[in-house]
Amino acid sequence: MTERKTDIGPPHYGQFLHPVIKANYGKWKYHEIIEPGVLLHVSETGDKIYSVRVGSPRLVSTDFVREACDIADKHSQGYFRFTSRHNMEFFLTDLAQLPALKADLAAKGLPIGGTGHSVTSIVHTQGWVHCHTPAIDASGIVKAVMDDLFEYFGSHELPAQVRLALACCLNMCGAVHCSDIAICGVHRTPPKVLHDKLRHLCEIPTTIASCPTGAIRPHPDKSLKSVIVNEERCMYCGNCYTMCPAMPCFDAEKGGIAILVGGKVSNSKTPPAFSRLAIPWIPNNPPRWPEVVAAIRKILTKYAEGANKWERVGEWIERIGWERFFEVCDIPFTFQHIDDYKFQAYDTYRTSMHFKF
Amino acid sequence: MTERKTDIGPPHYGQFLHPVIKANYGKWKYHEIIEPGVLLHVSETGDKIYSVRVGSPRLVSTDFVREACDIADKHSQGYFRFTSRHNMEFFLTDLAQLPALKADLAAKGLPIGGTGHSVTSIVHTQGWVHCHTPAIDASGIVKAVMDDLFEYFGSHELPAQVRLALACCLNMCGAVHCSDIAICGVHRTPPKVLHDKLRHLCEIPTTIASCPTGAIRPHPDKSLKSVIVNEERCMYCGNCYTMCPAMPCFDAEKGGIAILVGGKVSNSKTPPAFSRLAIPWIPNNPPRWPEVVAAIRKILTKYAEGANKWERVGEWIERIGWERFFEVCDIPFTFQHIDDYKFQAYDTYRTSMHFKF
Amino acid sequence: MHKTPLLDQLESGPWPSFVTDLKRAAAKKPQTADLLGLLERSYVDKITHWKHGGIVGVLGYGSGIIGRYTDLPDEFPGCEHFHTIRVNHPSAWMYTTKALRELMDIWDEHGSSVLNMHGSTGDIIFLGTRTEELEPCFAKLTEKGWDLGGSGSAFRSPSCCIGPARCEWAMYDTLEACYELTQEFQFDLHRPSYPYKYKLKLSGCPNDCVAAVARADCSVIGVWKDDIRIDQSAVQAYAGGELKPRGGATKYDKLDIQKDVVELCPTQCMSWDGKTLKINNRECNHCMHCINLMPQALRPGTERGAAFLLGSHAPILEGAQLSWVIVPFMEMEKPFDNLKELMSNIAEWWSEHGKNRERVGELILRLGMRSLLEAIGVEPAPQQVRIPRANPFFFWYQSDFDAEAKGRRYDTRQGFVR
Amino acid sequence: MHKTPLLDQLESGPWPSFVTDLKRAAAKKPQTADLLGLLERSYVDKITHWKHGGIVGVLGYGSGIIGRYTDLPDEFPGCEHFHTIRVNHPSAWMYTTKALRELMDIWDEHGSSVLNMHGSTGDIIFLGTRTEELEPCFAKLTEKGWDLGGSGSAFRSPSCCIGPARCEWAMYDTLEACYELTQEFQFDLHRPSYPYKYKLKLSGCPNDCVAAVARADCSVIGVWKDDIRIDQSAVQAYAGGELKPRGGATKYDKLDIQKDVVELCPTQCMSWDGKTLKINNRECNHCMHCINLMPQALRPGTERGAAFLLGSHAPILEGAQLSWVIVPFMEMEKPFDNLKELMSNIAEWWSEHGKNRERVGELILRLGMRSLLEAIGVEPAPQQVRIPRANPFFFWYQSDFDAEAKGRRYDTRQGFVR
Ligand code: SRM
Ligand code: SRM
Ligand code: SRM
Ligand code: SRM
Ligand code: SF4
Ligand code: SF4
Ligand code: SF4
Ligand code: SF4
Ligand code: SF4
Ligand code: SF4
Ligand code: SF4
Ligand code: SF4
Repeated sequence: MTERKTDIGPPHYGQFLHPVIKANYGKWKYHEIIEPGVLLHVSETGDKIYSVRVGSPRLVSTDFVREACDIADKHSQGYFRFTSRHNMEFFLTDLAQLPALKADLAAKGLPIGGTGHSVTSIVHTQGWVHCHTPAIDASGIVKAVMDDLFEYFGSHELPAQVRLALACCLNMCGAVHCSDIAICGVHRTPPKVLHDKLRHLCEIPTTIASCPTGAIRPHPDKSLKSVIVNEERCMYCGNCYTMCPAMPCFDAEKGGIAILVGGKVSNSKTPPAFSRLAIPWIPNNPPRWPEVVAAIRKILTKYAEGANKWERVGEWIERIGWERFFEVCDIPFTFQHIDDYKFQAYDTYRTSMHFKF
Repeated sequence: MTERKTDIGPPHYGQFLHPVIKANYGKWKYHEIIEPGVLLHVSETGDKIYSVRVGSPRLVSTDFVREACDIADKHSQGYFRFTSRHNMEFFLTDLAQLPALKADLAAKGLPIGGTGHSVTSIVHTQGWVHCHTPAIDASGIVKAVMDDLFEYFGSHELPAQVRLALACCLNMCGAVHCSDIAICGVHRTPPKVLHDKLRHLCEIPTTIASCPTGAIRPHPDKSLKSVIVNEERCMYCGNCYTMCPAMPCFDAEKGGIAILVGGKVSNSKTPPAFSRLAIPWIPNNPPRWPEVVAAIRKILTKYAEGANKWERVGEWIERIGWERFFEVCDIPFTFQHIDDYKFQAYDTYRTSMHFKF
Repeated sequence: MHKTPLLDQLESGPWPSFVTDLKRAAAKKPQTADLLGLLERSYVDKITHWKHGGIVGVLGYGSGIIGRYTDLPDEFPGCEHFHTIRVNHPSAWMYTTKALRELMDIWDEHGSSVLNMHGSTGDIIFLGTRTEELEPCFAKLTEKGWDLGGSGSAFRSPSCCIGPARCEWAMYDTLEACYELTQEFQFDLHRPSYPYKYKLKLSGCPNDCVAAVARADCSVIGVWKDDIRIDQSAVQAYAGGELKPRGGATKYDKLDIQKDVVELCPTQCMSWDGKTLKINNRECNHCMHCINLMPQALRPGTERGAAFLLGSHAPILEGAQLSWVIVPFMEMEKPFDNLKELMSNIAEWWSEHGKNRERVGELILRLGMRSLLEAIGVEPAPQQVRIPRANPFFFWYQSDFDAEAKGRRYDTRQGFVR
Repeated sequence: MHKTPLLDQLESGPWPSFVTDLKRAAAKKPQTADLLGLLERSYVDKITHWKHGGIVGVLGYGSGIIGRYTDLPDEFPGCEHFHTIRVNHPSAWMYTTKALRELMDIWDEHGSSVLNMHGSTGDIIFLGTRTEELEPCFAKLTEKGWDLGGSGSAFRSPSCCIGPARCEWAMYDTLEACYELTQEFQFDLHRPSYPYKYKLKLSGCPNDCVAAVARADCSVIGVWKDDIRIDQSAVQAYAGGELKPRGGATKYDKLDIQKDVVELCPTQCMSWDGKTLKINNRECNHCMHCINLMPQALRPGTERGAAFLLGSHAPILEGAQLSWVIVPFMEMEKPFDNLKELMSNIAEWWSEHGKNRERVGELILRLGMRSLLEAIGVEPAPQQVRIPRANPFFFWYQSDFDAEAKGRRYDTRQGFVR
């Protein structure tokens, strides 16, 4: 066996660049979107490259990747890439090659789209496939929602791009906090302290420090070497469970899904913005989560109907006002919508007469 | 002596209403401003009332009030009022009476103005005349600033109304927190604990609780029955001194004046807004505070030059950007401008690429 | 008379001089002469010479008087005691000269002859008297129909804009409401029994001419629900320049209806084709801008009332706050029982939970809005928030689960339990 | 094979099915068949069946592996150990098929054959292997030129947008910067030594296609300083409809330059008279909107670099944050020493002061921005704040007074002391 290598880092990207990309690196002049999913980039040298964007479930098998490689070998000179939202992109140097590529993709059931004013792939997380804190599954909900919104993946019919993301718990690995529409798994039960396990598994000071609301205190019975939870102050974030496995907060029926809306990341027109709570809870209903699918379609449809050209979801809502958003989407406004989390609450007050009836 | 009366409350305003006002109560149709300081209100009945607005130092003698009464008796049928910003208003039923009123006011050195796009009277506080916590005087600075801005009191030359306010300490009795331009007295020395006095004068738990930053702790030497201040965490708010006179934080040289800008109260166009720190410190320089006067004139002038029609100071700054405001007003940007006060700081971050060089 | 070379420099200049005026009073009153001397000393030392007030007051009252003593009693004996008397002003600061002269006579007799017209909360502020003068002065005041204002951890003297007395935009009777509420809370005004001060200001419309939203825990601001009334011919007159913008309050000659009005409407709910001004009233947020610019063409609707906002105060303790919409619309009819009840309920919740020197706005931040809303029986409404929460850290109560179990979804509008 | 009636329902519908794909892998691998069975069980129970991971890893590394075990090892023995291996991806997720096939072979040999392309931080995520496979798998990976990504309280695998490789708007070489920085911080990437995770994302322009501002403690976003380059004839072509808005990304036929571009410019610094488009570049805030809509007519300037923003993260512990502008403009030239130094300095300050599991953004909130800026030698600049503070609660340091004493006013720009 060879000497053990460490800290070599990833391979240099240089060896993975398609020849046309390598030749025109840093020289691109402009782009066009020929049709949904098909980008054209034109270089100052006059060179052109076509990129074909293709959806993927992200949670895949090695065979899936090998099949993508087969396609790339056949159509894309053995190069391809993934996007920051987990789509694949194949490169063509001639538009005439497109029909053949399309045919092969169709044969594999792989959709083309995700560019421009579309719904592109949903950034998401592990869920029940591989994580220990989820309130919900990830891939299953994504599949159900994308099946429903499929028409929007391969078209440019929306007023602007719409970015969905899913996180299966409040850790928000899907970074749903800045998405046009965000799906977030939420627990609704305070942790049950398993005193017997806790004393062996957990460090008490770290466990106490993990609680954002200070709901955890040392157990008054010192001999137990455990903690107690002030359930009234617990908002089920699960952070104590992350630090201490003896504090599970799962409940099959009470767990569920919150929908947040109106976040964004780009600086185009308006600055980046957080997603805001639209629906505090929808039941967790596998295998196809019909209530979640319906809620998202409703919001997306109302947005598509109501938004001005170029308006992202959040820009649309800011223009019509949140009171109208809840009205047109027929979403009841609840105590949960009103921020009561420490310092953040302060800035969400309506401190003006600027409201509508 | 008659029986002791209590809890009778103030007299009913009904007895203080000018006859035309009484007759047209609730029936007013529209108003005009005939000239700076002179309002006309027209009733649905066709009745008219002219109101002449007159500046006052607010801090006055009984004789001053009697002289105002003389004027009201002569010109205003024995009625007059004060505004929410401490100006006086005399009532005329006929515009022909205006010149005579003007002459009498001029003789007393009382200016007419404060309406429309003017600088009206500065809401202010006690200062050295009557309070125990001020960092600065109130009436003196107001006099100096109003002398300088006098041209703007009696004219409508500004892009919009400009409201100034002054508070002599962070208690902000002048409610300067929402003014176009705010003058605020600031201390810059942590309290000196007078241990001998403290034990007799102050309740230790209340004193500790009074500190917003938690800088005060019980004195380690319990026998002293006093407190100590962690000077690094003290931001000189003076609240401990309010609760405990044994903790003075005055310093003749370090105390001074902060200028805040861009606040407003009305809902017109934009919602009410807090004033924001423009200049963290200007020396406290009686009797005429030339640096303060100059700083305010500079801001006002730059605003008058740069603002669009109808734009309040804060609306102007928001449009051009704070980076431009500091530039055009030639105000250095310092660490003090960056919020570091607990939960409020969070919302003042620049979390976007929306900035100018 | 003390020498006042620094203060003398404040006698020049066009703005009326408080120094000149104080000198008049000082000529008559030795204590006021001392006040001038003391003030001059502060101008030299750049430091205040007033000490903390001890507790002084009139019999049975815990408020209305601020005790004040100088730290230089030997040099300025007239200022040894120099207490403030807060006299509750009448609604909208309206007076007859007769009433004012009576007040001045009382103050000449019992105090320094120096006063503020008015204090920043609204009271008439008599500045400077001795402890032994308090009770006689109070007796004279009540005899003439006046009473003390608030101070300390009490209800404070409410104030209101001129409203229906002389303004076309008053959506309710601010003066009467101010009077009624002042009377209703007399006990709490004079006997500090709250965790901290509790202020009320009433503005007739969203222009908020008493700065209620910024300066009063309880901010009552008039608003209409129906359509802005438009006089199209007057709009034409503004467009043509026959009518002056903003009633003549500006240096601008004439309005560009499109640029000045339509494009600055914050909700973009107006349109103008050069002839007719249209407003999509459902989307109007009552900002007043268009009405302010064209007072003869536009008038608020006729279905009127007020919004109730809660919580504003200056920075002490945790930072300044603006008031928060609690009830977006309430009827405002005499005797304003709904407002009285609401304010009492709020004070009750606050008194129960508030810490010493914790304003009601701070308590809301500490306990959460739901705690207040449930206690006072107000339902959640999107008008209460500028924007819903961004964080996912929200609570569920048993009542929510109960509602859910009854098939009411998680919806607290339906599932609402007091 | 376990029965999976619920999961089977996710095989229909037009979006590619992960279930169908997992079944392919399950057919070859018993542990993956167990994974499917376990997942089906979660679909029935509506609860996860994964337990906390113990500490597992490869020799000398503290990160790159997430230990994972099922709570039903008897029923699903293949999932008893089911650890994650994070493989650091190449810049901009570019591959040759050759390299990918090699990776897939390794994973077929040593794991479940199930993976994520890619994980949310950017890594290639190999999902599911046994402890004893870790070391051999790692050896194979490094042999082929791959290394592990970050996990735990370590530097995390940086990622970047496609930038200069295929985008006309890249203001610096995102791919090279990503590679350079990944190499620079290899030690910290593999050996958790920070208070918590530390992420870096690099976007070539303010469109921020890797969501750097929201998802990375260190967010490096390209920007230009000089003028937007305008091709007026192309503007005409957009106005005339010959060129499609946003390069064809929409359903809209043609641009109304005034309405779609000029009026939506957030700084209102553009004008259009039907012939010429003008930009007051000094007031432009680089939002990209106009450029986005007319990629053939407008191009960013040529004086290029990046802004450095700091602090974003998801809601744990105190609520989500977006990154804050720290350095509005920095040169971005290979080997990016300035960026390396800045990031090291920040990490040093954070490591010194941060509590366990306190992200750097939270530490800034706790200690105040000045503490950071002074530690890393960055001067205060108005670009760092959206708006200055509203509260008057600010501190003064002795260095400020010293500067003042030297006649430098209170100005910390002049009086700035490291
Ligand atoms: C391939 C990719 C970068 C990568 O390295 O992987 C990419 C590529 C492009 N982006 Fe992007 N963006 C990519 C993720 C993003 C993200 C990140 C995200 O969604 O998580 C954002 C921020 C989203 C947000 O604001 O929430 C993003 C915001 C933009 C914008 C701003 C649009 C806006 O109105 O806010 C533009 C400009 C435009 O579309 O006109 C843009 C433009 C572009 C251009 C036109 C750049 C160019 O000239 O080549 C590329 C094609 C756009 C298209 O698909 O219509 N890209 N772009 C990413 C594709 C993701 C996908 O598979 O769907
Ligand atoms: C007399 C007074 C009310 C009272 O009961 O005392 C009053 C009276 C009027 N106000 Fe006011 N306002 C008065 C304090 C205020 C305040 C409070 C303050 O400044 O502390 C405000 C909020 C200021 C702020 O936003 O910071 C205020 C914001 C307005 C506005 C909104 C203007 C804006 O652009 O924001 C209007 C509408 C207008 O001017 O077109 C208005 C309009 C008016 C009108 C036109 C109402 C009417 O139809 O009669 C009155 C004459 C205005 C003028 O002077 O130009 N009034 N007005 C107050 C006079 C103060 C003074 O002596 O200078
Ligand atoms: C007299 C007056 C200033 C003036 O010159 O007009 C005043 C004077 C004092 N205020 Fe005030 N406040 C006065 C209106 C205000 C206002 C404005 C308002 O009511 O619209 C505010 C801001 C609004 C608010 O309530 O927050 C105000 C916020 C404060 C605070 C800070 C409260 C807070 O929550 O931030 C304090 C500190 C305290 O309560 O300990 C304070 C404390 C004080 C004390 C009692 C300080 C003290 O402990 O001695 C001052 C007594 C001075 C004296 O010798 O009489 N005063 N105070 C105002 C009352 C006159 C009146 O009754 O009409
Ligand atoms: C695999 C991945 C989700 C995915 O399906 O893609 C993931 C999975 C986990 N994340 Fe994450 N996070 C992943 C990207 C993220 C992101 C997105 C990003 O990096 O752009 C975030 C939000 C951004 C951020 O860093 O704040 C994220 C925020 C968290 C947090 C909350 C951190 C916070 O400050 O709010 C936790 C909780 C923790 O650290 O204890 C967490 C914890 C976890 C743990 C380690 C939970 C645990 O203790 O077991 C998950 C391990 C799952 C597993 O079995 O491997 N993960 N996590 C992502 C990493 C893959 C990769 O390396 O490429
Ligand atoms: S969001 Fe939560 S449950 Fe989902 S992968 Fe991340 S840590 Fe696990
Ligand atoms: S779930 Fe969150 S809020 Fe509840 S006890 Fe645990 S850490 Fe605290
Ligand atoms: S602002 Fe401060 S110093 Fe001035 S009157 Fe109010 S409490 Fe006194
Ligand atoms: S002045 Fe303010 S910050 Fe300083 S110790 Fe006193 S209460 Fe605390
Ligand atoms: S608040 Fe409204 S009603 Fe009251 S005086 Fe001002 S403009 Fe008139
Ligand atoms: S009141 Fe304000 S929001 Fe309503 S129509 Fe007029 S300008 Fe628009
Ligand atoms: S961030 Fe900018 S440079 Fe990078 S891919 Fe997106 S548009 Fe191009
Ligand atoms: S980049 Fe944005 S701010 Fe700059 S000119 Fe274009 S639209 Fe305006």
